[in-house]
Parts: sequence; structure tokens; C-alpha cells
Amino acid sequence: MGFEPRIVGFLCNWCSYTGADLAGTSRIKYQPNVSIIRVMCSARIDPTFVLKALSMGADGVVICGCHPVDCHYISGNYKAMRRFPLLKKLLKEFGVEDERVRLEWVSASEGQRFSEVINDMTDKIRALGPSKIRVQLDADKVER
Amino acid sequence: MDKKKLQIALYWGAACGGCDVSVLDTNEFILDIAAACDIHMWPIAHDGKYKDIEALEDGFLDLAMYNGAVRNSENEHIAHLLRKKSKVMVAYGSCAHIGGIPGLANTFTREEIFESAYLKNPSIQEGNKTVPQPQTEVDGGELTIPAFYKRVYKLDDVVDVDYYIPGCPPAPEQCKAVLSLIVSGQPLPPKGSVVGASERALCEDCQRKKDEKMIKQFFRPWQIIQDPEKCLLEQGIVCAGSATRSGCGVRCPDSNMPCRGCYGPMPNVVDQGAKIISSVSSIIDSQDPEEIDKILSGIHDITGYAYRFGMAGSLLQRSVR
Amino acid sequence: MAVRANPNLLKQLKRYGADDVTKCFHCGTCSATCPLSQEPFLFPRKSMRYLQMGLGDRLKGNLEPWLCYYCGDCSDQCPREAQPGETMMSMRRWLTAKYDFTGLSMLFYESRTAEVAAIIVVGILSGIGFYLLGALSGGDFGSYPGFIPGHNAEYLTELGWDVKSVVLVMAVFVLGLLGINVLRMWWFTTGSRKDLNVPFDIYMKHILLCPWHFFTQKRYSECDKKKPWVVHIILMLGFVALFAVFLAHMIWQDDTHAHTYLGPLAGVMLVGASSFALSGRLNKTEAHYKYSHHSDMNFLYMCLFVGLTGLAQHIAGRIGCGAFANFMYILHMMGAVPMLLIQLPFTKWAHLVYRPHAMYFAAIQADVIAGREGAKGASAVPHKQSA
Amino acid sequence: MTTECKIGVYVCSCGTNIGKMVDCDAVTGYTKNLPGVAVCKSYKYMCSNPGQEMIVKDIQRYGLDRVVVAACSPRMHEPTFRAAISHGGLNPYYLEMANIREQCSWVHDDHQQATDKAKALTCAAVKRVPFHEPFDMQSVPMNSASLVIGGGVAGLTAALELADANQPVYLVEKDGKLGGNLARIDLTSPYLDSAKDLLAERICRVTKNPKITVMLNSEVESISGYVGNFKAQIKSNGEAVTDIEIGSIIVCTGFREFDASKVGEYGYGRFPNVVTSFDLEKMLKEGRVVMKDGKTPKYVTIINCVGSRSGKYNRYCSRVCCMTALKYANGIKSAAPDAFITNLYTDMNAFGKGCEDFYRRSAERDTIFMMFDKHAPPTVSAAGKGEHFNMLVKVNEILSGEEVEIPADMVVLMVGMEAREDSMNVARLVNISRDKDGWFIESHPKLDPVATSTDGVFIAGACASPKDIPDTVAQARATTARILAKICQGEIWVEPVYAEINEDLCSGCRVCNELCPYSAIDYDPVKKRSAIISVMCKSCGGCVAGCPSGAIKARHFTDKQIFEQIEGVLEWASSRA
Repeated sequence: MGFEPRIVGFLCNWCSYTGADLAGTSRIKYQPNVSIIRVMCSARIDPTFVLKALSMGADGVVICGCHPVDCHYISGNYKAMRRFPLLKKLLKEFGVEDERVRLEWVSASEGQRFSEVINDMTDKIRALGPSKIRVQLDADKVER
Repeated sequence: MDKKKLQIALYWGAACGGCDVSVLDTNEFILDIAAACDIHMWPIAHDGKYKDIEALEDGFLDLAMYNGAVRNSENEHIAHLLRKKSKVMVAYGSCAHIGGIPGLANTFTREEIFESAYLKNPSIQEGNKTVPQPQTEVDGGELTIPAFYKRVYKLDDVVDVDYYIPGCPPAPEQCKAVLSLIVSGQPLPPKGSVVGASERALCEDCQRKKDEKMIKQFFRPWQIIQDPEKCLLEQGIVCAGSATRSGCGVRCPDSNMPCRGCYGPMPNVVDQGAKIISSVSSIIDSQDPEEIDKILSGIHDITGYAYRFGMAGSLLQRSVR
Repeated sequence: MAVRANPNLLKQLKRYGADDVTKCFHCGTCSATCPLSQEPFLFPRKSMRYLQMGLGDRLKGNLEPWLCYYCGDCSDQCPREAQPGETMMSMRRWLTAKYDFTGLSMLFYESRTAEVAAIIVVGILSGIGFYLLGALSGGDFGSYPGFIPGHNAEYLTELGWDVKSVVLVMAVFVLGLLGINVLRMWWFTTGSRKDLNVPFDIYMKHILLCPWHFFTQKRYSECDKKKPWVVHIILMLGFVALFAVFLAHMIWQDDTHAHTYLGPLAGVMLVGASSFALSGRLNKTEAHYKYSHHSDMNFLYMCLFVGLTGLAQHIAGRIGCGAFANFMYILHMMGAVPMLLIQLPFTKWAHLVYRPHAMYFAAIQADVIAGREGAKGASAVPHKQSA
Repeated sequence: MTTECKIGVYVCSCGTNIGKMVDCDAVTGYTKNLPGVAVCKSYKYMCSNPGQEMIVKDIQRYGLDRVVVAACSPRMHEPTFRAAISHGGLNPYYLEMANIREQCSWVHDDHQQATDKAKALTCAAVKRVPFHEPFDMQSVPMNSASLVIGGGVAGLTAALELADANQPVYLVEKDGKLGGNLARIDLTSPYLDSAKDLLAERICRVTKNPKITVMLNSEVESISGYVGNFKAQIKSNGEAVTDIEIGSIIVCTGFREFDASKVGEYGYGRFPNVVTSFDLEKMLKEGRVVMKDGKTPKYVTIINCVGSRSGKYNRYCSRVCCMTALKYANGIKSAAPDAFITNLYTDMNAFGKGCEDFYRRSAERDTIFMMFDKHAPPTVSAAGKGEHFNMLVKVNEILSGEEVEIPADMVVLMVGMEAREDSMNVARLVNISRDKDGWFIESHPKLDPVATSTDGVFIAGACASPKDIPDTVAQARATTARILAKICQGEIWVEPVYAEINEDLCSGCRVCNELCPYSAIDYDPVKKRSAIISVMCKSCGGCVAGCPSGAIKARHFTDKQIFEQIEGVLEWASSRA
């Protein structure tokens, strides 16, 4: 078997997690590489979570929230929207490829879109190859 | 040698030397130290040799204070040596604590650093481009210098550390307080504690007036005339104070410079830089992606803001390039 | 090309029986239910649409009403009770009126009085005519079949008349009318359509469909319900038998075989089928009997009348009641002639001409359309491969 | 928070829903050996009574203190299993679910990979659950007065319903009179009752009822507080400000009509006889349907879905226009019996009681219905010279496939409903969310259609989405039922899942203050600390992630719990690598 990416998905409870559930109830098939962690709102997603996942060996991280304006918490997704570009800027300086970390808006009715996001993400990361972060951190302990 | 006296050693690893100086900055308290302690090594003040330390029994030293990061094999060698010879090992200063300024080198590879320092540096004379090697054959034998590691480590990456005293450098009064405590023989805090710093953020001690924060534009300190009474972050100056332990005495904000985070992350925080990013971007006053990008373009060198001191101690620790 | 909606078409069609078409909301259940509805003629929905929107020109060129035999399944299934079957029926009436260039058809369809009056007038005239013909030729009203013109051919010849030529004139008149109307039908539905451009050989290829459908009503038998077809074919064969008796009488002067056996048989078939249909319509027993236009009722009454009088004439002749037989004969002709002169060219009975032609034209159109789509498919194949 | 946790793990095969794709025995076999797992079982239907009883019994038999259920989505059965473990004597928050159905077995088609993923998700739950903390519900007192914003049919109904139950109501109306949009309407569909009759009785009762304080020409200035304990400032006639205290708020601010002049091809504003439904409504109220020149129209074309169900304007259906169009067809038929009426529609929505029948009756009255594709709407142009009508409507009729020209003397545009221009302000005022079209969002579209994400704030009528009168009235009454139930209880129980600030770690930097969409964070200038008013907190966690000092904890979604989950999903993955 070739390289199978390990991706962590952080999904807001009201839109994206429900959208992912809808993909399930609609039996829309997508690739099994993303493991989903539920949070109440995309605003809860601390950049630390993304860094933590990458440092633990995730090949990619996808954050999904409600579409702008549609947030269950009125403006939570805007917080994600503001934090994300700064995090990406930082990751770029760390040499983390652009495709590895993504922010996507998926509503509760967009089961189809959710599956498309996951498939696209998985395909892109598969093409990109495994993340070196965890490998390097492990190697650093052995070889200075 | 009076065995009743405290046996101590200070070492200066990959660091600027400020930490070594900071102990001197305790002024006359240094005399109390001298009275209470036998100092076996202190590069800035006392001429201790490695072989003297090597000659000591294991665990002979009561206290070893290591400042500086671990950049090369010599740093690591001494770290191991001091660990072996001392009962209590303290990471002294930001570099030993979380990597410090040297840690910023982790955004570059060893090869890039060598190229910039030894090959592309304009001050290097043509035809004299030499990259240092750990071993060099010369007439009459082999010369060795410490091996330059591919990245910077914080102290506890290479040895077991008992306590951390943060700061770049630690404030003399904090240094004094910690040393007094040790000399007094009172019970020590649990292993792994950060000592000589507050459990709260710098804002606790910062006297500037704080209000609700909504930012439309970021500035570098020289770009605006500051309101000395008002929170720097509210004025658009990226200040790490709210994400950094207090204990320094609010020196930077009091001098109209934003906090850069040398006292390290708060007790519950795993990654100081991530918290700085998260909080600073959270308070941007816009809901439009383009405007947000525009506002964020006012932040130059995000790595420098987020990990000025904490790179080696962060989650990612180094660049993956 | 844009077509103009005619708000009055609906009102007009109401006079032809399309009362419920506005209820239709185009679910298509009718077209799905109908076993006869097949590409490229999917009906009745689309025809209903043309009618609702008042697209008279589209409707005039539409063959679909003729492809329906009105089994009534669509009306039974319709969730809105829009009576698609009856709507198709009324469109057939309307089309008959449109095909007819004289305008009489429209008059008879739109006015019950006009049709009834025309039938009565023609009936009385032909009664007088046949009485005079019998009397003038010296026929004895008490003896049968002596009063019947064919039996006194010599006398007529003396008068300079020829019964055959009288019949011929009438036949030419009726067939001429129908011929012109069929040509109009062809022009409206097929000839004027530039998009079809039917080659001559296709016309020839399907020409036998006309008599085939005329005699077998094969398509009717494809409806899910078989009974209406049986009734209809009995009625139709009754007329065919009657026509054979008539021909035998006129041409070969053969009155024994045809008259003795075929005639009564035809009479029984006519009376049986028409009385079944009539009682069905009066009692509204089945979907296709529920709604009756005056043209339907008049036609059936006439059929029954002609059948009954014919039978009575025959029986009376056989038992020797000559005067009664002759009286019945006059009555019989008073029914038959209006049927031939009014109902055959202008109203209900005209369908015997239009329907087989509609099958014929439909087959031609389907052939052309299939050929064109086949050609399209062929050109698409290499295109697909290159893509 | 111990490693000595005794975790019970229950893997559900959900009949074959999970079992067909995921090897549940393999998941059980793997999970059994994870640290802290005391018992691990697989069962056909965990949510069934025997399944739940198995958990309850195991809690006692094995002394479990944490439970993980790997089954369907927690959005489906979390309440079920929380109740079950609570029945077994555990705090309900000691439960964690792994979603191995909706997000695993149903969406993957490789047995091995699906099983692997189920293991990863279960592992994450097992790693997370030791860090769960127990919580109890919290209660606050309930003020029995209510504020109703908007004096349309919804507001009037809600006010009456509450006042009839002897509870005080403040009815605030922006306009100078009560009645709202309904007051602009002549007859109602499908029974053609007079709107005036419906309203007059209600307005009369509202103005006479001593329990109802009607405030006309008034707007809500500000609202503070939380469920059961709101404070509002009402500004009347632009100046006078009244302070009121209420326990609940009902928002029924209604809708505004779509601006028909946005649709150029219909010529609204260009042709004098192209009118909107509300223009026609005015004519019908005056009892005369006439053209601008005073003549009675002979050809009337009604165009539906103006601004609705369109990719260009609003995508949604405005729900009432179809039946209103039929009402007009009937009304015009009555006023001008010879008129030829065409109704151009995209899709006839006759969903309500009596509506289908109304559609049928209208069709029988010779209204011609033509269907058009929403991507190719009809166009209105001036009629050619010498025509006996003044406009020509062209439409691609899709049921016949014909391009049809329809003569028209008058064109009626059925303008859709839009969220009011001030809905953003209202949403901010009462702290509720709006969808992309500006409609207020309900707590649950099916099961909780009148509550909102802010406790104590309810929505009724067309401010939440286009609605007809019966639905609006039903919603208004539903809100009052919810409110009266809470008043009866006298106190309110609030979910214990919220964010809390650790005072020992807070430095009073105030970064979080502006982050709370519910203004639940209070800053104490004396103590120099921020604190969260727990009943107002909705636990979105925005402040938790934003707090630079790590001083805020999101109950049930702590950093530690999420870190464990991250490690869990990746730990299993790394062991594979």
C-alpha cells in the first residue's frame, strides 16, 4: 500500500460536523484519511491544536466551520477566519507546505461538499507526500 | 573547602552572556553569595576549568545553573557533566528555558547558517572561504572543535532539568530571591517548576490602562507616537505581554517597548507563539477576508513575534525545510 | 418561433367537450398510464398543454388526439380529474371541424340544433325522394321489394336516370369532401412542417397502414381494456357488411345471398353494438362513456335507428308484410342518407377517414424523426471518440 | 483526571449499519488493551434497552467511572447514553462517543481502512474520557414579564396569549399603528377571508388588555442580561427612554418585500401597468382593479417568483406568493369577469391546508398557468402598434417547450419576502444569528423552531423565514407556550457546559472581552479580572482559544481533552506506520 495520509479534521458542532453526519446519512463515500475531532465552534480552534496535530505526525489538518454570516454563535467563524491567515503565515516560515493546513466552510446541508473537501484534501496531501515534521522531531532526539 | 557552604557552578552555553552578567547585577548580594557558596565555575567571574568539574564526585555540587541553549557538542557535554555532578540542575534564562534568541536559528538549516556566516558574508576575503569542521588534519595531528548541531535545543532536551528560571536575562531581584531561597535551606518547590516568575501574565503588573481590544491596523513601535498610558496592544503594537509570565518587572512596556515574551508561556499554555497568534488575530476588527489580510500585512516577521524566545521550546521547534 | 397565446381557444374547445382541461397541472400521469403513448408521440399531456395555453396552431398540426382510442385509463388515473381522455376526444372533434373547409363541421359540432336540424332536413328530403322514386317507378307500396328503386331499373332508365349515377354523384360528393379534408389534414400535420421534409419513398413505405388500421383497428386492440375495441369492431364490421350488401345490390344486382344472410347479420351487429354503446353512455358505465357530446349521441341514435329499421324492413319483407317493409325501407333510408351526407363528412363518423390517415402520417413522422436522430447519433460517435 | 480510570468501552454494530463495513470485533480487540480500559464489549444495538442496560450493569459490576460508546453521531444518541450512565450512577458528562457510523462505516467502502479509522476514533475517545469532569445543571430565577418586538399578527398573537395567561407584556412597534404587513393586505388566501377582520379584533383586544403595554413609534435601544433576567431600554418617539425588566423576548419583526425594480426584464418602473403584488393589494382594497388610464384590464399576467428561487436574487422560496397569485387571479376575475388571466410560475407550491383545492378552483376558473424556467424568466415588452393590448409578455413555457407570447394589459409581479433591512441590528440587539439571507436562525430547524441560540429569546413569524399567516400565528403561540412553561417553573435550568475563567491565571488583559458574541464576559475594574457569566455563555469557546494566558477553560472541551483526542487519532495511526 502506498502512502496514506493521516489528517486531523476539526469541525464545528453546528454546521460542519452536522454536514459530515449528513454525508454519512446520505451515504456519500469519501476517503478514510481524515479523523474528525468535534468542537463547539470553529472559534474554539486554537492554533495550538493545529501545531499539536502537526507535531504529533499529522500529514494535514483541516478546519471546517459554518459559512461566514451563518455561524450558530453569531460571529465565531470570523474568529477562525482571522486566526487562520496568521497561522498560515507562521507555518509558511516553518516551511510547512500550504496544502497541509486548510480552512473550509461547510454548512450543515453540505454533505456533498464535505466529502469533496475531504477527497480533495486527501488527494493533494497524498500527492505532496508525508509530512516531515514528526519524523524530524524524532530524529532530532537521536542525531544532533 | 567548607563543606557547609553551598557548592555551586554556573555555566554559559549558547547565549549572549547576559545571564552570567545578571547574577552580577544582584549588586552587593553577590557578596552574600560568595559568603554562602563555593563557586566552582562561573565563566564571567570565576576561572573554573572543565577538568576541575570532571574531577568532582558525582552529585557533589548542590546547584548548577546553566544558562544558554544547546547549540553544539561542547554545550551538551557540559550540560551532561553538570547534571552528573550536581544535585539540582537549573535552566537559567530564556535560552536554557525555551531556546531563547539562539533558538530563532531553527528557522534555518545548519548549511544555510554556514553559508551565510562563512561563505556569503561580505566581510570574508575572497579565497579564504573555510567552513569549520569538527576535525581538521594539520601537521602534527588532528585539531578538534565542538561539532555545530543541526539545530538549537533547549536544556531539558538534552538533560534532566529540575527548575527553570526564565528571563532574558532573569531579573536580578528574581535571581536574588531564588538564590536566597536555596541558601536558606527552605523546602524547594516541586521538580519541574518555573521559579522566579509569576503565575500570571505581564498585564497583571503592567500599569497601562486596559480596555476592550479591537484592532484596525498594526504598527511597529517606531511607526506611531504612543500613548504611554494605554495598553500597547490596543494601540496596534504587537505585545506578547498577555501571553507571557510576569516577573521581569515590566521593563519593556515601561520603556515604551512591547513585551517580546522572554519569560515564556503561561502555566497552562503549551505553545506561547500559538497563543500570541491566536489572541492578536482574534481582536482584529474586521469580518472581511481581504481587509483581514490587509490588517495582518502590518505584522512583519510573525515568527519573530510569536517565537522571539520560544522557538526551540515550541511544538514545531524548527523549520522543516 | 414564438407563438401567440389565444385566450379564446379554451372557451371554443369547451363547446367541443373540453370542460376539465384547466384542472390539469401536468403531472404526466396520463401519458405514463397510456399504453399507446410512445416516442415520439407522448400524449395526452402535451396536447392538453397546447390547449390550456391557447396554442391553436400547434394543436391544429397535432396528430396525437387521433392516436388515442379513448380507453379512459388516463381519466381514471388523473389526480386532478382533468379528464384527459375526454379532452383528447374533444380535440378530435375540434380537429374534425378544423380539417373541414366548408365550416359546416364547425357549425354542427358547436350547435346541437344545427346538427339535429340538418339530419332531420336531409332525412325528410331523402324520405320524400325515396318515396317518390319508388312511386314514380311504378312500384307497389304493398309489395316488397318492388318499391325499392333497384328493382325497377328499366323505368328509371326510361326517365333518363340511373340509380347508379345518383349514388355515384353522392359518393363523389362525400368522398370529394373527405378527400379535400384529408389533404388539409395532411397539410396541417405533415405537409406544412418544414422541419420534417418527408421524402416520397417514406410515404410509399407506409401506405398500407391506412387500410390496415381501417379494417383491423389494431391499435385500439393495444389498449389495456379490450372490450371497447370489441364493441367498436363489431359496429365497424356491421357497417362494412352493410356496405357489402349495398355494393352487391348496386353492382351485381345480387339480392339473394347478400340480402338474405349478410344484411340481417349487419343489422344485428349494428343494433347490438350501438345499443350497448348507447346504454353505456346513458348510464355512464365506463370512463369513455361518461361524457357525451351531442355528436356522439346523435351518431349512436342514428346507428341504432338505421340498424333497427333495416332489420325491421328485412323481417317484414320475409314474413310478407310488404307495406310495412316498404315503410321501414323509407325510414331506413331517412336514417342512412343523413348519416352518409352529414355525419360521415362533417361530424362523428368522419373519424373513419381521419383516424387511419393519422396512423399513416404518424408512422411517416416517426420514421423521419427516428432516421434523423439515428443520423445524429452516427455523427456523434466519432465526435465522442475524439473528445 | 487519573490514569487509574476504569473505562467501559461499548462498540455498537448498529445492526449491519456499522458491522457491515467495520470489523467491530477487531475494534474491541484493539481497544481492550488500551490503558485504562476495564471492559470492552461489542453489541448489535447499544441504544436499545438491552444495550443500555448492559452499560448500567457494567458500571456497577466493574466499578466503571468513565464510559465510551463507539456508535453513531453524538448528535444522535449522546443524550440517550448520558441518560443511561446517569441511570447507572455516573455523572452524565463522564461519557464520550466515537462517531463510527456517520463518519466512518457509512462513508467508506474499504473494510480494512474503515476498521482502522474506527480504531483511531475509539482510541481518541478512550484517551479523552479520563479528563472528563462531572457537572451539574445550574438554575437562575425567571422574570414573568415578556418583551414582544413587532406589532404584526405574530406580535399581537403572542402578546394576547401571554396576557390572557395573566403575564405582563411589553409590545414594542416601530410604526405608528399595529398590524404590520397583514394590515396592507385585502383578502387572505385560500379562503378569501378579509385580513382586516382578522386584525381588528386582535388589535382591539391588545389595546384594551391592562396586562399589555403597547409602545408605538418605539424601538428597543439596548438589551442586557440573560434568560429570565433581561433589562431593556425602549426609545419612544425618538426621545423618551423607558427601562423595563423582562424574562423573555419574542422577536417578530416580519419581512419586507423584494424590490421589483431590480429585475430589469419585468419593466417595473418602466411600464406604468407593471405593478407589484402590494400595489395590486392596494387596488383590491379600494375595490377597483384598473390600469393607469382608468380602464379595466382585459389581459392580466401574473408573474410568480419575482426575486425568489433565483440564482441572481434570493434562492429561497417565499412560500406565500403562489397562493397569493391565485388569490389575485380570483380577485381580478371577480372585478373583471372577462379578463384573461395568465399565471407564470416556476413551481406551484400549494402546500397548505385548502391550498391545493384553491389551486384547482382557480384553474377551473380559466386561469392559464404557464411554467417557466427560473434561469430563463419571462420578459415584458411594449406591444406592437395596432395591437389591442399594451404589453407583450414572452415566456419559454417549459411544459410545452414552446416560446409563447401573451398579450397583457397589466402585469402583476409577485414580489418575494426579504429579511428586513434592520434585521442585522435586531440580531445584534438580542444576540441571535442570521443566515446568509438575513433570516433569524432557529435553535433547531425541526425540533426547536421558535427558540434561538440565545436562551430566552424566541422568534416567530416571517422574521425567521417566509411564512403564511397560519404558520406565523402557530409560531407566535408556540413561543408563548415555551415562555409560560418557564414562568410556571419559576426558575430556569441551564446547561452546565460553559467557559470559565481561572481567576488565579487571569491578568486582566481584556483580550477576551470583545470576543464574546453574547457579552457574557464581565470585566471587574477593581479586581482587574474578567469573569464569565455562566448562564449567558453558550460555550462556543472563542474566548478560550483567544485567551493568551490560557486562563479560560471550556468545560467539556478543554485543551487537554482535545490534545488527548489529537494524540488518540494519531497514536493509532503512528503505530501503523
